[in-house]
Amino acid sequence: MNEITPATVAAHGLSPEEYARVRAILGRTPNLTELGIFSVMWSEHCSYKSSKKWLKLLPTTAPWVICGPGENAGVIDIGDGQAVIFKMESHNHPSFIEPYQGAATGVGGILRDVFTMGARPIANLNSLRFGSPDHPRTRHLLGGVVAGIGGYGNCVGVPTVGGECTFHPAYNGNILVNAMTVGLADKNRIFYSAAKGVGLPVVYVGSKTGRDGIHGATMASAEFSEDADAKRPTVQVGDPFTEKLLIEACLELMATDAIVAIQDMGAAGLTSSSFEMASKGGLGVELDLDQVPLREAGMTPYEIMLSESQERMLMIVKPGREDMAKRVFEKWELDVAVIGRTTDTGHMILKKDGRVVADLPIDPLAKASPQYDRPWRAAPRPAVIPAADVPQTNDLLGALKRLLGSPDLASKRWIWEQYDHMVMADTAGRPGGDAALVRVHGTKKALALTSDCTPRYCAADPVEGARQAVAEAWRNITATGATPLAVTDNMNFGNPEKPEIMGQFAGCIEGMRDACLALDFPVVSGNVSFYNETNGQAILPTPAIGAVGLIEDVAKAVAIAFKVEGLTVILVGDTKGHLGASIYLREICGREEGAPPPVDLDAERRNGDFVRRMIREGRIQACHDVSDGGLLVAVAEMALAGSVGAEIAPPSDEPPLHAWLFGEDQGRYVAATRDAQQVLGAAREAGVPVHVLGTTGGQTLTVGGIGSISLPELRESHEGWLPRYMATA
Amino acid sequence: MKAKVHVTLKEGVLDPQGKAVQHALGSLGFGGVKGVRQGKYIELELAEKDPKKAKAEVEAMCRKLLANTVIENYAIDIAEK
Amino acid sequence: MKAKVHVTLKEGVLDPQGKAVQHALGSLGFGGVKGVRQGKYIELELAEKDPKKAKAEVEAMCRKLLANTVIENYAIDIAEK
Amino acid sequence: MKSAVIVFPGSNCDRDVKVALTQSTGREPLMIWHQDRTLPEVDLIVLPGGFSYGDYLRCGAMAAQSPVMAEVVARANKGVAVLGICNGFQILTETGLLPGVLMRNAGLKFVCRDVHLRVEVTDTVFTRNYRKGQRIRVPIAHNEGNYFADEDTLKRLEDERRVAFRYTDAAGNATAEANPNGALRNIAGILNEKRNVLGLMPHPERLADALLGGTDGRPMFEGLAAAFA
Ligand SMILES: Nc1ncnc2c1ncn2[C@@H]1O[C@H](COP(=O)(O)OP(=O)(O)O)[C@@H](O)[C@H]1O
Ligand SMILES: [Mg+2]
Repeated sequence: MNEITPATVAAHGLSPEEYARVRAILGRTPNLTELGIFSVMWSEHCSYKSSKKWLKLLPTTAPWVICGPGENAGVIDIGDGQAVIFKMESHNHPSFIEPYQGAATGVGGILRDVFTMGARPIANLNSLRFGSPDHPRTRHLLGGVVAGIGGYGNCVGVPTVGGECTFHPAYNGNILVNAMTVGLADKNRIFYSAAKGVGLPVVYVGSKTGRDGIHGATMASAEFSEDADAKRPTVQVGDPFTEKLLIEACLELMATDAIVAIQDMGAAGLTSSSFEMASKGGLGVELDLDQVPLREAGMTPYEIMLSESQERMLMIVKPGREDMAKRVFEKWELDVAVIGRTTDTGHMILKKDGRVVADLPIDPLAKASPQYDRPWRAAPRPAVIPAADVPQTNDLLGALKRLLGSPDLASKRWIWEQYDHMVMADTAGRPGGDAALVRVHGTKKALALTSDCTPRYCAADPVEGARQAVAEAWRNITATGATPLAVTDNMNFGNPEKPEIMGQFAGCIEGMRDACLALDFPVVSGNVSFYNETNGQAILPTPAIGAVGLIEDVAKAVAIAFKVEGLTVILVGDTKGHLGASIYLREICGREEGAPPPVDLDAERRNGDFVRRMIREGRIQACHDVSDGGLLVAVAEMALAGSVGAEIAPPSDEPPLHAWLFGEDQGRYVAATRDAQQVLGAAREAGVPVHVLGTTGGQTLTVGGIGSISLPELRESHEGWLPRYMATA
Repeated sequence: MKAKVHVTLKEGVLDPQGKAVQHALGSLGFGGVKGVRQGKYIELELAEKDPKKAKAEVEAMCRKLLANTVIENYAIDIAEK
Repeated sequence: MKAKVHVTLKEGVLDPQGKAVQHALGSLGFGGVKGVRQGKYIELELAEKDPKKAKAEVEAMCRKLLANTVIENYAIDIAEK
Repeated sequence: MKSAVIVFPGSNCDRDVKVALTQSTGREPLMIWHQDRTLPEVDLIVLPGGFSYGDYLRCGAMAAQSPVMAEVVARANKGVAVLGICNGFQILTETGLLPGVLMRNAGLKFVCRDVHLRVEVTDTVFTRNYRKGQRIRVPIAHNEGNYFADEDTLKRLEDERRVAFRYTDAAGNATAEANPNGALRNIAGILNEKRNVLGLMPHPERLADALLGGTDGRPMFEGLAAAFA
């Protein structure tokens, strides 16, 4: 198959126009190795050819942003000479094919993106979407993905502190596994990927190269069909033990002055890593493929360049520092080899057995990578559903119990207990609350970490839904008392060649832009995953938002739990009773429709800034934002978290009771305070709406005029669903 | 009937365990050890008396549960006792 | 030489994994499965050419590392290739 | 107190225990790489938690063969205090310093959560700052913590009062529901005959700081510090 036929070109995911461009750049026909390199470099996954134009619209700067999108991960300043480096990345397709290894290698990949920049990884999060719980594969996929994330993260010794996990039939044939890593670095010791200097050694470290995952990047850029099974051999196996050694070895070498540039081998392995380093530095590179440590005999240049074997890194080191690098990596019992050097030719030259097997001009290849302005069409905005048009059940507490035990709202304890969320001994806020809190080692400071998205809102209205996703992440951080700082995203969508999918994408970008600007919440890194479709059925648009905040004194942070009796329970923010696209409408009325709740970004900011200030002043003892399921669900979660009940009184008039209890209006928080008068006074001054709901105490949740339900009964429903579901084969 | 099942990684699939064991054997002074691969060995007793049917049944078990056919092969031995 | 090593749990030692597999097989509709035990199967290649010596070498590996003789038995097969 | 923490490839609670020791004793432990064949004179040797060699083959099996372990065994036999936490416990059983094995959790899942423990004995350097029968809360995080030993061994452990900690419910009862991993007799930690070697699955070093949600692990480190003051 060494002859390049139109079928070979198509099998590499290149369109005839793209292939014509390849030939024009080279002035000749490429050989198979060269074609393979073009195909991965120009794949959607590596080139962002459908999304680049839109991503430019996102705000990416702020005084605390050290490095925005474009590097392996985003970097922000957290003061005292320290920086936080973080990013989120998808491993959707591999996880659907082999959930354990797919998810595990997803975690491994995102860890490398972060420590390649000089950071010690200190926390992982994951954002998961599965198909309907009734779908025959869901249980297997969920079990495998969670075990894989745990298997990898636990072994490398990085705590997995948070995430999200929801279900919808639109993900039946295309689950989403988005993993996020947060790392900590010295501000003046951050490593970038641009090669600098001619004649410098290119050093390969980590595991040997095998025939794993060849074509992974093109696979991630192609739609699924029923024959997904046929693609199985591309599955990669993760080796977290080697990753752990790689982290320690890289950090050890990074403490010296040996490294000029470093880049992990992710999708498209040796190809994209060497290419990117050379291209960013405006250099050429010459590699001797005979020097690459191989796991299998007889590997071709094509296979070596396209392998996606895990746990490998590529570095450019200072002249004469090869031995130092070797010493460090040999101490950690890792493979290390000098496989080439930088040149001033602007070409990538690959040699094997003394012959040149590929010769590609780097700049033209990188610069001429196709960019598309794909046609898009915005979906019509759905009508707003008035609360009065949504039936009120006559068993409101029964409805609460059902909502708390519904797949999306049920406790995800079964998941996070399989993750070591405490290793490194800095987890001050464990999973189960709004944002996790991870102390900055050796200081009083802590990072607040969260990941959020409500795809049903985004499906109903991409702009509003994306505003909501950003606002919810901001709110989750705020609810702990931390200041939200920056965002990473993972844009999961269907086939961008369809105008309605591009419309969803464009809408979500617009919404994110609005919210990030209004909340001073820049996007510093991210990932786009298109082609999440099976047999033409696309997933819900899912722009997952991962976010980082900072609190100067972790002792001042609060959690969601009602821990003490006799506190006043208050609600911050306005309640109109928006039931469109709500969980109540779906779970109780069986309807999935209507406009999502609008996000008033000014109110969002005002309310959040007020809540944060009250927490910092020690006036609030517990706080939880109101999101999915509405007010009563939020109060119930706080009661369950601390095993202290509450009694709340509904308002006498508007809105209708079910809308007040279960409406999903945005920009709201429930808080418990022992200084109610001061908080109410401060709210009046700040122009923030605050209502007294009631008081904490007892072992029941009581809604005045309706009745009571015991905490054990609610807990059984909330905590019981997922373990019960997973226990049935 | 008794069934013995060997589940092994497909060729070319990375075996982190085998790799680590090989390395450890080397440091323990067992030189010259190569190609270490670690698999699973499962024994089970079946109510089924017919060897053919027993084998078919175990095949189904392998595909459904015992082996991860994406990355693993399996081999089945059926014995009288 | 090639060595094949089976490491199995001694009788009387509880096997949580085997038990769970048996349970899972039951709920998948495979009735009548009993006595499921899960062990390890390790393959290795040796530089040693003499079968006797090879076996002795692998014995030593088993005692030192591959098996925990408090709870596990091992069995060694030596083959030409 | 002079202490040493052994670092294996794949250890990942080495820093955590270092912090806990430093906080409660005011003195930093020495960090010893597994390839070292000599050990400085110390009062306490700690084998930390983590995934030495990835937990591949059997947890602790490869670490038990590390060069430094021969010296650790020799010191233990001379009476030096040795504490194995989680993976460290697994390594201790693999070296034979402690009897029995830690098998896969009965639920076949990794479990990370706080558990309640009952302190069974206080006549050791590790537990002297607890009260006998005291109920403490400490996190676990493991996949292989299911303690197994034959009947004779179990009987000896009980007769010689070598079970140091048992999993219990909040009220201090060692029930089946309170057992997170299927360990025989709810055993969470055991001692050697001379009572100078302790292995336990829970992580006292993770709950030795109020900001992390509790301090029940602290008396272990303070007790050790006092014993060797
Ligand atoms: N896949 C997961 N991994 C880890 N933690 C999770 C996962 N899914 C949910 N959680 C945790 O469960 C809690 C509730 O999640 P969620 O309902 O998404 O919170 P919120 O509505 O505040 O965003 C959070 O602490 C979250 O981190
Ligand atoms: Mg929240």
